[in-house]
Formats: sequence, structure tokens, C-alpha cells
Amino acid sequence: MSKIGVFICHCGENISATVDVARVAEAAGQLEGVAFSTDYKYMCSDPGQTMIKQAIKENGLNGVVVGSCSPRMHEPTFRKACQEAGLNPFMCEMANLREHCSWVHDKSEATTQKAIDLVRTLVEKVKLNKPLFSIQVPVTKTALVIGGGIAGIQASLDIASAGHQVILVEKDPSIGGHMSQLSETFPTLDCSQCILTPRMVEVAQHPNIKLMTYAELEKLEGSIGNFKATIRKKAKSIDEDLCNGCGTCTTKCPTKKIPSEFNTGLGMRTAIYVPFPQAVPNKPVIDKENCSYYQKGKCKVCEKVCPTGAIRFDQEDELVELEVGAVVIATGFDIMQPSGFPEYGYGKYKDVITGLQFERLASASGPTLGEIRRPSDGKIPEKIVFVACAGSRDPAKGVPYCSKICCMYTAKHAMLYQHKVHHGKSYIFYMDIRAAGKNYEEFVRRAIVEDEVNYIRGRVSKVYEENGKLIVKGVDTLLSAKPVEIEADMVVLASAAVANPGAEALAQKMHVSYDSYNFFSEAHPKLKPVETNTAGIFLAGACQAPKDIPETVSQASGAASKVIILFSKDELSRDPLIAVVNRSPAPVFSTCVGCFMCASACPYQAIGEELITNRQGKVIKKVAKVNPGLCQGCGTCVAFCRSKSIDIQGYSNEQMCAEVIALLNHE
Amino acid sequence: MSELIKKAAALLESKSVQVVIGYGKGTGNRTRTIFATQVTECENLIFDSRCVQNLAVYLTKLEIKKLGKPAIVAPVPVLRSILQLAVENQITESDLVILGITSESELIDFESFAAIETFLTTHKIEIEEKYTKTIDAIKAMPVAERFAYWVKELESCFKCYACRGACPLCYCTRCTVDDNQPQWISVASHPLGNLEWHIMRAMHLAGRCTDCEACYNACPMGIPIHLLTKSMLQDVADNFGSYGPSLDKQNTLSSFKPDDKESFIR
Amino acid sequence: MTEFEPKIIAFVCNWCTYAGADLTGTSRIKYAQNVKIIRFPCTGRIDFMLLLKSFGEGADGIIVSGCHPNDCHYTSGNFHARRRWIMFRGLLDMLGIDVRRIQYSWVSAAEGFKWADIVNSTVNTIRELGPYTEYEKVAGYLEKEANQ
Amino acid sequence: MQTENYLIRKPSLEKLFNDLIGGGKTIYAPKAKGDLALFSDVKTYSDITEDYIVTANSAKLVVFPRTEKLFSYHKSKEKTEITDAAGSTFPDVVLWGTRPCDAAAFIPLTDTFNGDYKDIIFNNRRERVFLISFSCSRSDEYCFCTSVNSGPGNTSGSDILFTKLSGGDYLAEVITPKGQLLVSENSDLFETKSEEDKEQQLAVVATRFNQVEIQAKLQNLFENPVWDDKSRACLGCGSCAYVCPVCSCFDIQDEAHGNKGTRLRCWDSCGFGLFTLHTSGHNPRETQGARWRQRILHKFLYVPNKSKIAGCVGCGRCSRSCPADINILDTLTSL
Repeated sequence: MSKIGVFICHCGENISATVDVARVAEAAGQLEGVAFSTDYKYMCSDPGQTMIKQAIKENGLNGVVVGSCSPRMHEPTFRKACQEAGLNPFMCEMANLREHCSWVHDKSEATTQKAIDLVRTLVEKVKLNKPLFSIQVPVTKTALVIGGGIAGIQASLDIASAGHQVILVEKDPSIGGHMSQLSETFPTLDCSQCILTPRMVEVAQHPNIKLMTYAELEKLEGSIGNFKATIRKKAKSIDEDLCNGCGTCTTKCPTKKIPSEFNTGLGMRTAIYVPFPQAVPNKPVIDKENCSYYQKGKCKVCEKVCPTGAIRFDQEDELVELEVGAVVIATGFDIMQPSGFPEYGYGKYKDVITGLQFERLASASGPTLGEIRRPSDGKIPEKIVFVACAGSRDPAKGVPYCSKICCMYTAKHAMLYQHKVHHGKSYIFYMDIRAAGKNYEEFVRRAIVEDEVNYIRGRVSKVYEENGKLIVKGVDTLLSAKPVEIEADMVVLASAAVANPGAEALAQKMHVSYDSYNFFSEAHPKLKPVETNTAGIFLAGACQAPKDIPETVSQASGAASKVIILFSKDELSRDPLIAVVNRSPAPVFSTCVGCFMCASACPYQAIGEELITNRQGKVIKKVAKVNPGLCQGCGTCVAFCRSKSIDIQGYSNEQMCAEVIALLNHE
Repeated sequence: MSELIKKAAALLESKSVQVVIGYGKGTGNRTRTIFATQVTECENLIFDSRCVQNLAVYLTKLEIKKLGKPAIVAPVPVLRSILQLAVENQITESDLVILGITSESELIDFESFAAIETFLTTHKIEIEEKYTKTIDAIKAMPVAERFAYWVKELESCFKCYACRGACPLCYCTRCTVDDNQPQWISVASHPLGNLEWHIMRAMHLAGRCTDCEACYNACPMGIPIHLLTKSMLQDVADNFGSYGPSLDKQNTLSSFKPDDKESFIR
Repeated sequence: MTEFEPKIIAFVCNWCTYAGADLTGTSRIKYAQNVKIIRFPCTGRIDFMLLLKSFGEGADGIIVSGCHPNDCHYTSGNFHARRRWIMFRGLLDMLGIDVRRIQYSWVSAAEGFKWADIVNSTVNTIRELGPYTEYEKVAGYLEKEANQ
Repeated sequence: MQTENYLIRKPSLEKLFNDLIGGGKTIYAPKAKGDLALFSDVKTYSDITEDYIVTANSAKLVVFPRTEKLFSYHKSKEKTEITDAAGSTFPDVVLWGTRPCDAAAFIPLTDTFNGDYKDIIFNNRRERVFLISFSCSRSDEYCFCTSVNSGPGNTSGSDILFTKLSGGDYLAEVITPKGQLLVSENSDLFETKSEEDKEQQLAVVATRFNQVEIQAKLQNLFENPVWDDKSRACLGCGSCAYVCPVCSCFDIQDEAHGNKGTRLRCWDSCGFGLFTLHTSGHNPRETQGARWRQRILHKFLYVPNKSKIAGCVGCGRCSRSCPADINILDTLTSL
């Protein structure tokens, strides 16, 4: 006999403003099997939860429906409350009266009626709920961190320092990421490499961190606590154990004119190369695409000069399978190539560069050794124009979002320029200055006041070359919308931060969701910013959205702490919402006829065989069997099963049918 | 015919099989299935154009399994069903002996299911033009008229489940129509119950049906239910390329291609 | 006479469309009350029999929605679902069950606007098609005709 | 009542039909559907076919529909309202074109529904049924009416029996007062006529077995290989029972839609495995052989033991419709 309690939440006024909550509670009270029904201002609050617990005890409720916000928000809250009152947590269901009703409809009779329908539907479902018990799964206490930028470095160090094994995978030959390319960092202007490289070394030396550079994730299977990752170790063409990093090969390599990725094309590198002097590991790789031997079959200079005989031309990509319990994605971001904005002349005029290129120019380790010189003729620019929002906040041609870091680094760039070219003049075209952050506004002020950077509020309409100068035409919208024209020597575009080109493919490999810009989606925008929708996979840094360094580091530590929490127990409790094959009385034993179409459809290879034997041990039937450790509860098998012999707990055939009937039949 | 009889008798004689499932003389001009367990009974085996019942249906029946290992007279439609049953793990090669037979009464040996598949590549399912025309004509009706047509056709269905009984692929221990937790579809024979039953039956055969027409032949009310499965076979071909059982390929519905095309999903 | 208010039931997956519909709510985008959602773990879980049941129970229209191809939380549930829908839709069409009454869609967790649009356009379509009287006549047979 | 004989001219049949329709009667008559003839609700005389030995479906559907509402209910938290179908108005039905075997089947069928419990709905329907039967001028290898106390010109069960005469007109034998009433209401259509040449018009149906002997044999045949042998090809469908004019097994089904619903009486068949399946999983009739035995024993032993007549009228429908060509005569004659 069902004794269901129905609790309708006002959610302050979020629900009660458009839904007549009292009437919903009253209508619910009229439903067969409902023993208790009420409404309250904040069901999720402490008194609200206490009310539920008391009602369960006083009325002997064996099922609860909370009509409030989305179950994606508070299902765990209310299930826990039920559990505390002695009711199996899976006897609690939620009717989504806020996101799916009060927030999307105006106040009306129909809105209240819909709320009643939703509650009735869940009441009918909960009547068929069965007490379920969590599944215990062992946890592999090794974390996989993908991406060796500052986010991945921080996460790896934190997890490793907590005593767990970390495998750090980086696609490039060295860790360091974008941060290693930066000159100084805002708002303190401390040298990026000075603060980063000790961390990189720490990673290399940490006993708990296994570093795999020049490697990428090939495949990820399994689930939280027990993933199986396949890593492709790209052939470096060297034996890392033998190589001592002397650098002879890189100096002797005859192919020297390859634009350096690290120097954003402003410098050159060889075919066998270490991306930058402080690289970790400081061992070269051969870029097969540009190596004479690989391309033309001749050369092998490096092999000849290598004192340790570490060159391996026959090395092939290697696939390594790893068992890991958690994954941190820290794959970072990329810079939008401003070629979509012909008006800025990027690509056409050598002296129109991106902000990241400017970082390399300003960097002491850069191609100009820190002197600001024009790429075209090496002259020191007298006048320099910075264009903020070159692609950001531009739904038409760029991206609609704010890239967040540009305001600050543009101010920094102008400042660095002023510090290095004392007589130079710098101009910044901007839309708004977004300098929210500790000491950020002060930093921008300093640029304006102390370093006399000229901020012009307005957009640049055209950049063209005339007599060796870059004519920047724009408008100053702050005072009188008057046109501005600047004869500049150099133009720096603060191009938008975008997702990595491989982000979408990676997301699909890992089955995590991503947004329309291909940034990875967090599980909850506020309360679960480092989790993904896939349990056991966490996010750190700019792969989720553009971020500056302190924010990236914070999130990386956050993700690390989530991993550490996961690893703090030997076993993991999993939701028991998994598929099961039915049992029926002998001589049938199960209505499953063993066609195993479910097994071929299962995305997780979670369905195997079970032999049913009689008392003499003779096999009488072969039926499907679900491995509870592998089943993720998608229910694809359930919809497949013609004889309805496999069902999913929590979304059972009976429950779903009851919902359909209840939803469509009302007085 | 004597070839078939000789071969069947030899199989029983040598105790290679315990029963031969084949066609024999029935009432009037009909044929019926015979289950020869004695050498002498093999004399009654016949094969001609009237032998259309799909004998593969007996391979999964409890009563027949009890008789022991069977040899089965298998014209092309039966071979297709055997292969599909193999795909669905209902039979294994060692479970039976296949007495393959062409429409010209030539015997063919099949050492393996794979050999059946090879043979069937030259005997592909083809939907006869008379059926494609009827299907096209039905599909050309305005939607309400089409619905009325089927409601009318299904009116005489009294749910004897002969269609289910005769189908070699309806081998479930418990049919979903008999599952009342939940009551998936109306058990009763009324317009809704009949419609739901035939939709369910057809959907459960989607991508599995081998077009033997046993369901239609079995229907005591002559309802053209085979048009539904034939129409679905066309849909399989149109959307997923090929149809017909295959050991390598998975069933149409338990497999997919990431680039399966659809234009109706927004 | 009051305007016909279609009864529309929506079968959606938990990870994309349900979340997308949550986003519609968080974004306060308005849509018609006619559509009510039932939550499934995955479109792969959505049995065609439930769609059939919905018409039998008096639905005028149905929305089925889940993750975009390649975005399935469970990798491939939606791919399986898509094949099933293709076959089911073909069968219903053959039977003269108006396939315009079932709207299939992919709505991601980020597509709050799209969800509202799917709901509103489906409501409009069903409003134009009117109540599903042909099916109701079949389904409500026992209510109306005395017997047989 | 003493049978009275009349003559009805061929054209008057149509007039009679139209008068009945005009009088508000529902008429079920054989209508062609493909190669079959089916008892169908017919409104136009020309829709009726004469080209049939027996129809594929049986006439029992007018008194024992394949699905019948027993009651409907409406639940609320306080009470449950029930509307009993027994109180509804049932249609006045004329069965036109029943064969003598069809008509004879109404006798055991009516017995079944009037045992310890008198079924109100059945009886209400039965009272409103008028049987206009037509004698058989043709038969086939499936027919065995003469072996079960009936025959191609047998009058039992019918209200009126028409026999087509050589000239194309019909002999009308009026068997019941209901029949007499119809004749008097349509006296212009009926002419007085004697019975003399009826027998010559009838099909010859050989006697295939002796029912009494069969009944006696069956007493001791419960354990016998014949049941498995004869039913080996059985596909476990219900077509034999569903086309049978005497089979009366039913299943009770509730169809619920939220808090309202109906309770239905639906045909069921002993051929189905589910028919006797216990909740425990045990099935006392585990194989088709056991089910086939039940079918034969019920018709030729249990029913005659109880009510003196067989539960079979020899129409042969079960054999004709069997997709596996399981022939009841085969079994009966091999006992």
C-alpha cells in the first residue's frame, strides 16, 4: 500500500509566483496513495528538509515526491534527507516545477494544471519505485592528467603530493603550455618562465608523476574509478633513456628554417628540436614532416653527431594502455587566427601581429631577446597600436563571448612597450575595460597614468600600409564619435581565445559534453565548475573557458582536490540505476531467450552470458547477464529487448509506463 | 524426391539425427510438416511448390527439441530463417543437419552457417513487384485514408497469434503482449489492441524479418500483415543499404553507423 | 468554443535535452504549457512501445529528444535510438499514423532556446493538425460503441 | 413446436433482408474477403456471398464477442463507481446465412453460459439473436457434421432454415415461435410449401466416426502417444479455438487508464501455453500435446459427460484454419 508524501516548494517566489502551489499540494493530496501533502517556502532549506523527515516518520511514508526545482539540482539533497529519515533514498523523486514549469510559463490556470500533472506523474512513478542500494566499485588510485600547461602541472603536482600516482600526458615535446610563452604576467609583471619553470622541473622530478610528452589520448573506456585509457606515444625518433640532452643534434641539424611554434613563427627551429631552452624534458624530438631523412631518405646528420647513439629513425608510435581512476582535462586554449578580419591586415602586413606574438617579442628568451622590434625590418616601433577585442565579443565574425584575459594583457603589453621604448607612443582601441580581479584595475590605471598609454574607446575600422607606416583608422566614441587616424609602426591584435582545434574530438572520445564553442562543459555552472557530466572526469583551466593564470591554477587545484577526494576511499559508491536481467520461476528461469542483441547494442560491453543449470549441473539455458561494474545505466538494452527481459532500475518499464499513463490521463 | 528420402533415411539410420523435419502430404491438396523419427517414415517426405510452411519455426520449439537432433528440409526461405536464428544465437551448427533444397528440388549440402550465407548471396530477398505496387499504392493514400484502410484490414483480427506461432523469429518464451507488468499493449482484440499488436509484431521483426510470409500464410483471417514487414524491409534497404541475415553484420537495430541519415530529426 | 489545447508528451534524455530544458527555465524563455516532459537516462532507453502507449492514452503529439549525434553521454544510445526511430517512423507512416505528430529532435544541454522553439513549433503543428480523433476513435472504441 | 414449411421466392430473400434492415435489425451475414467468407455486419444485400461452405469465422461472435466489456469503473480517493455492462441495451441481431452446424453450435454454447452461473450478458445477447440458416448443398473433406448428430439440413438451433431448391427458390422451414412470428410479420413473402425434395438438395457428408464410441474410448486415453503424435506440428496459436463456434473459454482483462478503466472478457484458447500457466512457473499442460488432448477431451468427453451433447458440431473450421494443417478428424479417426 503506497503512502506517498508530496512536498511542493515555493522556491521563494520562483515557483509560487506563477504556480498556485497550495492548489498543487491540495490536488496531490487527492491522489490515491498520497498520505501527506503540503507546500513550503524553501523545501531545500533546513526547516524544509526537517519537514520532509518529520512527515516520513509521522506518516510512515514509503515514497516521497518533491515538487520543486530540477532534479539535476537537488535530487541528491532530497534523497539524502529521505535517507536520514530512514527511507531508502531511491524512494524519492522530484517533479520539476521550476525549470520546466514556473520559469517557462506565465501565471495561469494552465501553468498550475501542468504542475499538478507533473506531480501526479511522479507520484505514479514513485509508487513503483523499489528500494535500491548503492553499488561498491573499487577505485584505481591513479589519475590521468591531459595537458601539461600550468593547469595540468598544478593539478598533477597537487594530486601527486597527496600521495597518488599521476600520469601527465602532453601532446607537445615539452610541458609548459602557453604560460611558458608569456613574457611577464599581469598584474605583478613577474617573469612567466621564472615562476613556471621550477614547477615544470618539479613535475619531472616528482616520484609520483609519470610524464608522457609527445603523447595523446587515443581512447577512454570504463567509468569513474576504473577507466582504461589508451595513450598514443608519438614516435620521437630518439631513445629517451640514452639521450642526455646535450643539444649537439639540434645545432648540427641542417634543416634550420622551420617556423618555431614556440616563438609563434617569429623565430626558426631545426627539424630535430627542443621547443625552448627550458623544456621539460629537455630532450629533442624529430619533426618527421620537416626532416630531410624522413622526407627524402637522406641526411641522418643527427645520428652521426649524437654522442650517445640515441637517434632511432625506425621508432614507431606506441599505444599504451593505462588503468586510471580519474581524469583531469587541462588541454588549454588556442588563439583565434585573426585572418577572418581582413580589415586589420593580419597576414598581409608583417607588422600586424597577435598578442601572443607580442609576448614572444617582449620575452627575454624570445627571438629578439626581449627587445620590441618589428618583424618586417627589425626596427623599434615608435608608435604602436593595440586592438582589443579582435574577435571577442563579435558574434558576427568572431566569437560572442569575452575572452577575459585580453584587457589585462593588452594593458600589460602597452606597459612593457613603454618600459622598453621610453619615447614610444602606445594606443589601445578598446570597447570596455574589464579589469575585475585583485589589483587588476590598479594595474590598468597604472598603464594609463604612469605609463601614459593612450586608451581610445572605439573600434578600428581599417589598417593599411602607406609609406612604410601602418595607418590605423578608427573612431573615438567616448566624446564625440570623431574619427581617429594613427600612423603606427606596429599593430597588435588581442585576438580571441578559442577552444583547441582538437577539443571536440577529445570530448567525443571521453564522452564529456562541450558547449557550442567546443569548450568543455562543467557539470554545473556554479556548484560544479570543475566536474564534467561524466563522473570521474574533471576540468582545469582554459579548456573550459578562457581564464587567466591565477584562475587556472585555482581551478586546477580544485580539480586535483576532487580527484584526491575520489581517491580518499578504497571503494566508490555508485548509483544502482543499472540494468538487470529478470528472473522467473522454473522451468523458465528468465524470460530472456539469449538472442544477445542487447549485448551487441551495449555501449559498455557490460552484458555477458550466464548459464542457468539444473540441480544436476546441466546447462538448461543461456541468458544475458549485466555486469554491474560496467553498466552505466543508459537503458539502450532495455528498449531493445523484445521480450522485456532486461529492465533498468529507477527507470523501469513499469515506472515509465505509469508515467505515460499518469501524464496523459487526468480529470 | 528419392534423393531426399534416401538422404533422410540415411541420417536416421546412422543415428546422425533423431528426427527429420520435412514436408508431407496434408489434408486435401495441402502439405503438412512431418517429423520422421523412423527410417520408414522418410517415405512420406515430399517436396514441391506447395511446400511453403517455414519449417525453421520448429527448431526453437520445446516439443521438437525434445525429439533430439533434427535434420531439416530447407528450401531458400527456411535457409534464411536458419541463418537469422544463428545470428540471434538460437541455434549452433552442431545442433542440426540442413537438408538444403532448391525450388527445382535439387539437394544442397551446407557444412556451416557461413556456407548458407554464401549461398544466399545469390538468392537475395526480393520483394515481388505485386507487393511493391500494393505498398506504393497504400503509401500513396492520404494519411487518414491509409489509417482507415489498416483499421479496416485489422478489424477481423481476433488475436489468435497464428502469425506469431508461425514465425520462426517469434521464439520468445514470453511474448511481450502477454506481459502485464506493465501492460504494454491492449491484450484484447479490439481496434486499438489489434493495431498495437501488429505494430509491435512488425517492429520486433524490424531488420530481422527474412520475408518468408509465414505470418500471412498462417493468418486464418487473411489479413495482409506481410505488407508491413515487407514495407519495413524496403525501409531497411533505403536507409541502411542491405537487408537479409548476415553472420558478420549485426542486426540492423542493434548496430548503427554514426552517419546514418535522417532528415526528420530537428 | 475554447481553443484546442493539444496534449503533448515529451520523452527526453537526462543529459542533453532535460538539461537543455532546464536551461530554458534558467534563461526564463517562455513556451507553451502543453508539453510535459518525462525524463529518461538516454534516448536509447526510449522504447517505441511507450510512444505507442502515448497515442493510446490520448496524446495528440509526441516529442522525442536527446543528445546530438556524437554527444551521447553513453556514447551511442542516440545512434541506436535514431535507427529505431527511422524504422518506427517508416512503419507508422505505412500504417497511416500521422508521423507529423511525433517530433524528433536533438537538443543539447546548451540549447535552451532550441528547446523552447521545438516545444512551440510542435504545439503549433499539432494545433494545426487538430486533435488526433482518428486514433482516439480506435483507442476509445470500448467507451463509445457498446461492444464487440 | 412443429416445424412448418413454406416457400420463399428468390427475389423475396432480398426483400426480407431489406425489411429486417429497415426494421432496425443488425444483420451478420457471410461477406467475401479475398478467398474467405466472413460473418460481417452487412447493410446491403448484395454484399452477401453465397459462395462458401462455412465462413472462416464463427457466428458465436454475436453472442460471445471476442472482446466484451463487463463493466467500466471510475476510481477516486473516496469511492469507486462501477457501470455494469449487463444493464446496457444490446442490439437485435439477425444471423443470416448460418449453416446448420453453426446453428447447432448455439446449443452447447448456450449451455456453457448457463451452468451454475447464468451469464446475464450472454443471455441478453442470445435472446436478441434470430438465426436464418441456409442448408448445405456443398461440403468438403473437413466437414463431419453427420458424425456429431447434425447434418447439412439439420434444423436444430435455427429459427428458420432455408434450403435452396432446384428452381432457385427456397424451402423455408420455420422451427421456432420466433421464426413463426417473422413469417407472420412478412406473410406476403412466404408461400405454403411441403418439404418433399429437401434431401436431394443437400450435400452428402459421410459419417466419419461414432461419437458414442469415441466418448467411450477417450475415458482411457489420457496417457497416450497419440496426443503428441498428432499435435507435433502445432504452432501453439489459438486459431482453432477462435474459429470454433462452440469454444467458449475466455480471459478477464482489465484495461486501466489512470483512475478509470474497463473490465473485459476476451476469448482465450487452450492452445496457448499461457492458458494454464501458474504463477509458480508450473504448467500442468506443459506441451502442445497436453493442450491438444485437452481440446479433444473437452469436446468429446467432458462436455458430453455433462450435457449429453458433444462440444463439437463438425463444421471443420479448426482444421481448415490451422496453419500447420492439424486435422481434428485425423486425430478422432486414429483413436
